[in-house]
Amino acid sequence: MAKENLSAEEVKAMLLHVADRIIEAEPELTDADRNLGDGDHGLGMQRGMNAVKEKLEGADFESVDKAFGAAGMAMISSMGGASGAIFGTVFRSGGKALAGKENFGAEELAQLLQAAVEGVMERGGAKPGDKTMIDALHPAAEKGKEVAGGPLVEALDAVAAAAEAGKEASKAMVATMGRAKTLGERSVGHPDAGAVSISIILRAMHEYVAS
Amino acid sequence: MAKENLSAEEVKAMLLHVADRIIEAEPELTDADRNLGDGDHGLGMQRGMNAVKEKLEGADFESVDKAFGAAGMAMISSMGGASGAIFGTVFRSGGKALAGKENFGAEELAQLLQAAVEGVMERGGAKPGDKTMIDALHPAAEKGKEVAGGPLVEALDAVAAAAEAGKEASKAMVATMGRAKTLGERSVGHPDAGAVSISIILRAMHEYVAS
Amino acid sequence: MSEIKKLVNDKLKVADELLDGLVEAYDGECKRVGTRSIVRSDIPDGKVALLVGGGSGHEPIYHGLVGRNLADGAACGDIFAAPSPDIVFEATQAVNRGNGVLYLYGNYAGDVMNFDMGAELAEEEGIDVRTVLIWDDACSAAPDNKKDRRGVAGLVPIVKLAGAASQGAKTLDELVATAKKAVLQTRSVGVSMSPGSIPATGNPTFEIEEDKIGLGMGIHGEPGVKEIPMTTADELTPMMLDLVFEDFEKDEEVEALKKGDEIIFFVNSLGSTTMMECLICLRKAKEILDAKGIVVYDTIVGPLVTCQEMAGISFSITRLDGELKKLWDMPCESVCYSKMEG
Amino acid sequence: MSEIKKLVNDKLKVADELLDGLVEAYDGECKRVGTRSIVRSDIPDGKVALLVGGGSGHEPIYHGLVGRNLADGAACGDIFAAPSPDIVFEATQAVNRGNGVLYLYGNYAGDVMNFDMGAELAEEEGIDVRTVLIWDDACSAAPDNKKDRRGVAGLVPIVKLAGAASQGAKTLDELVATAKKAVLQTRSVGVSMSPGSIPATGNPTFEIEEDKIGLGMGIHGEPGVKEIPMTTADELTPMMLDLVFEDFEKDEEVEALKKGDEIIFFVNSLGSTTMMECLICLRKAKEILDAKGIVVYDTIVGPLVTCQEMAGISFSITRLDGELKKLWDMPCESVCYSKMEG
Ligand SMILES: Nc1ncnc2c1ncn2[C@@H]1O[C@H](COP(=O)(O)OP(=O)(O)O)[C@@H](O)[C@H]1O
Ligand SMILES: Nc1ncnc2c1ncn2[C@@H]1O[C@H](COP(=O)(O)OP(=O)(O)O)[C@@H](O)[C@H]1O
Ligand SMILES: [Mg+2]
Ligand SMILES: [Mg+2]
Ligand SMILES: [Mg+2]
Ligand SMILES: [Mg+2]
Repeated sequence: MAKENLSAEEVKAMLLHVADRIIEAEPELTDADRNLGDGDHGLGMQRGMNAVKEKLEGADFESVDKAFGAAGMAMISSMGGASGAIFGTVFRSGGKALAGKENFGAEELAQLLQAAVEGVMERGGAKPGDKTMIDALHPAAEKGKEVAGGPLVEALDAVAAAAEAGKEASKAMVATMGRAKTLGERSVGHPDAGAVSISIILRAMHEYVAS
Repeated sequence: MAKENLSAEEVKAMLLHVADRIIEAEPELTDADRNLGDGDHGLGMQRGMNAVKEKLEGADFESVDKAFGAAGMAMISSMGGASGAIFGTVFRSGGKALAGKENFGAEELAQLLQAAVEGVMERGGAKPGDKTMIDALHPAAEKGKEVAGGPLVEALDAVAAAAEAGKEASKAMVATMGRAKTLGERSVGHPDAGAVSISIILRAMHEYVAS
Repeated sequence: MSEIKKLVNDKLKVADELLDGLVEAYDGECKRVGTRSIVRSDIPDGKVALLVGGGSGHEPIYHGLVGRNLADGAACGDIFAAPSPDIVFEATQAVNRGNGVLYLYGNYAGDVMNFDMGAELAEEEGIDVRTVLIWDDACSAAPDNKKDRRGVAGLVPIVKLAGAASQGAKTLDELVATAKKAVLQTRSVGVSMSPGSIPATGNPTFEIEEDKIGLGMGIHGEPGVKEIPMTTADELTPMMLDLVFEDFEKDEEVEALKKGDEIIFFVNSLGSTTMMECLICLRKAKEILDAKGIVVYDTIVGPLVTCQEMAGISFSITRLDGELKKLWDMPCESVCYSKMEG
Repeated sequence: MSEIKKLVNDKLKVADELLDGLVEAYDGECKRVGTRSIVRSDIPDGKVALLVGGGSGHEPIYHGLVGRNLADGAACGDIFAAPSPDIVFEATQAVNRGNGVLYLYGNYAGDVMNFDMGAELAEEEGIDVRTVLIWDDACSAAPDNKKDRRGVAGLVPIVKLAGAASQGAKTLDELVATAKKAVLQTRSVGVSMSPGSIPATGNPTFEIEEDKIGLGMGIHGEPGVKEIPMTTADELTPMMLDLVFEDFEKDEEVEALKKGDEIIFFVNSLGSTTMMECLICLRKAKEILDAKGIVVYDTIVGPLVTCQEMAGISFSITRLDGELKKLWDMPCESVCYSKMEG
């Protein structure tokens, strides 16, 4: 039976599952960044998620926001680069919006995603359409609001699907931010690597809750 | 009828003919140096011989040594590098041995070549067998002594042939001096570029006297 | 093209190992601190501190600009990646002498995000931090859109001037003002002929056709104004200088370059472009500057802002006023750039 | 490999055009004289003069070592070719201040012949000339056969020391003695991974297999001790250093390097080898030197003795005594190498 209203301990377990999935996906992410960027996104995310695992395993969190925050800080510190700041901010800003909460349900998911997308846009200055991870994260956050009243497992399935659709849509976009800027028009036809990461992260969250 | 006992004016004309022949041979010399060295011998000799022409044309020489000396200085000044010093020395040292002479015959040819080979060996420290122009110049000088009693045209034909044979023999040698050092064993199979130049110079001298 | 033979060990540790080597190059004058920072060993109490930094792989900058009368420290990222906020914070703590810290670095999204987060951490510890961004690349955005401009080779004269200013600055504000002036008076234009390679993968940093030059390209291969056919030094030099002159003209924040102006002129090689080529371009550039009556107060030439073995060149011009001239005269020493007094 | 894109004009005039650029880089401190020489503008009367030189194409040396407290002039040949005797003579006349001129240059046949002829011309004019040859390349001949040894990157510390000595030298003999000591105490070992190209033709300067390193190769690609498989920085560095140590040991004219010896350590890039790689090798080298108790008094690192875009690296060690250490401390400034006092 699917999990509902995750405890801080379960959020931690979910994040560890996310970490494993991203680590496994290294070749796919490397590939995606090779098409558009400098090919280091897979290695960077892998480094970040290994740091997340190191930080979370064996730790206790009194509320769900602390678990998200710790994951975000682990990524920021270990990854460096634009993507460390960006992906760390997803969890750090997202976590802050849930300050003190002891459970994580569909309502919290919506808050997390909304705060994450706002945090990333403020930190990095990109907006939807710039061919960044925002093009997966923003539709996920929009979808999150729609499904905030239902069960968590359904909400996660829906936001993951929205992210995946956003990732697909990013193929047609021209890169304007970050390293992919190097390619300009030539970036068309490939999805943004960060958007691939967001899709994998949300899908992994869904897997954990569904299992 | 072949020329004999050249005047200073005729020596000058002979050197101008030599210059034209070397200038014409630039591609051949470039090629020879490309096989073993850095491929600049043709351009260097061309530059040197253009300087010889500039210096000799319109000049008057009171004795034959002055014409050879002027040619040698023109090469030394304009060429630089090892080959400027070496080829300039051929004419400069060779010329010195004829100090004050008003005619150039087979006897003087022998003296010129002997002084040239000594001068080059002293200046550059190479000896026969090192795969340099000495491997053409030294046999020519030896032959010169043998034919010093005969007519100039025959002597020049003989020394040019000796130089050509020396150039051929240089193919089998391993380079130890100069830039060709870079190749070591790999230098075997090609003639030394400087030996090619010496052969052309002596053959051109013969042509002038025979014409 | 076959993979370039590089003398490295673990390809994923090059940024750390090169920093260890850099510290050795300073013979005790600098030390490594925290995750990946280098700081001077003898920063005097009360000094207004100057911190630089950015991605590694562009050696000898930025970390090679830590030195005598130059930067006090550098926060170093991995290859072509910004340092994490932790690294920035550790470096900030290490250079701080109680009178504030200026962050002076190139305007790249990743660097700005991470330095900003580092500053937030530092400010939580009561350290006064200010940031001046370097955005000298005239070809990276219009003059009225400086937030989108990249920082390229002009960072060398800028850090040299700020380093000199930091020796005597009484307050952080004073140093900020001088650094801003140096940035405002500095413009660069670069070109690229062929890419460097990414140490971790061996892949080229960008692609360019055999017979093309990327005019105005950035130091990672970011696109410039256009691709032009490969040409001679004497044809290219005026094209590049014109872009610099134009930018000074169009920018409303700064005066056009005019007769009698005194400048620092910097010819930078992006890596494998030879000193020979730099000097041949310098010869032509000087002719053009002379014709305009622009006075070169000092010339810098060499591969100081590189992107591995990238082939390319850039010109940077920094206009000096009386204050900046005095600062320029101060001697300095570092792995990247050194000069005697005067 | 497709032809390298180089920013030049007439391929046959690069040596002249780069020298014009070099003169510009000195902002009036140096001038061009004669056919192809560069000399300082303000050599004091009575100074014992220091003249360096050799083929062009290795920028920033030799001509980039003309400077403050460095060489007074350089006689420059065409690309990879010795300067003609006229050029040497013209440079000699231009630097001569009546107290003699030291020729200090690398031991190559072409250079020796032409500088010797230049000296003959100078002596005919009553100028006192002495020659000290640089032969630091340990892999070019046995230690008892120095006349066959090549001069490579060790020339930088040697010219730096001789330049400093020339400022205070009372007689040419005094300067000769110091220069000879600097040469005697300097050894280098280089490796090469890939060739540079000849500007006039675009041809590579030598050939080497894809997966090989030429151990002990000269700066034009002259063969060294052997070709070894491509390896890591940490494997190669001790191999190279061992060759240097061995040479100090085997050479009867000089003592073996031992604990407590103070040295200048110079990591040179031959051109396109990055600063990153130089620093990674330096890191390992320092570890080895530390373990032996050899004290690095000062470190130099960078592409100072190049052969166009050749890939390769060399280590040079100069052992200092009290006199040389004092000379080292003197500040200096040039396009090739600058340092502050101390
Ligand atoms: N300003 C930004 N806003 C949002 N996402 C960004 C921004 N800059 C970069 N990214 C994301 O980071 C990804 C690249 O990450 P990565 O390859 O790890 O870093 P880098 O670009 O430094 O090599 C891009 O695919 C994009 O999704
Ligand atoms: N020491 C020497 N003695 C005699 N000849 C020499 C010596 N060094 C070089 N040469 C001659 O010079 C030729 C090379 O000339 P060139 O290519 O013009 O000069 P470089 O070797 O400087 O490129 C060689 O083929 C050789 O014959
Ligand atoms: Mg990337
Ligand atoms: Mg040659
Ligand atoms: Mg990257
Ligand atoms: Mg040559």
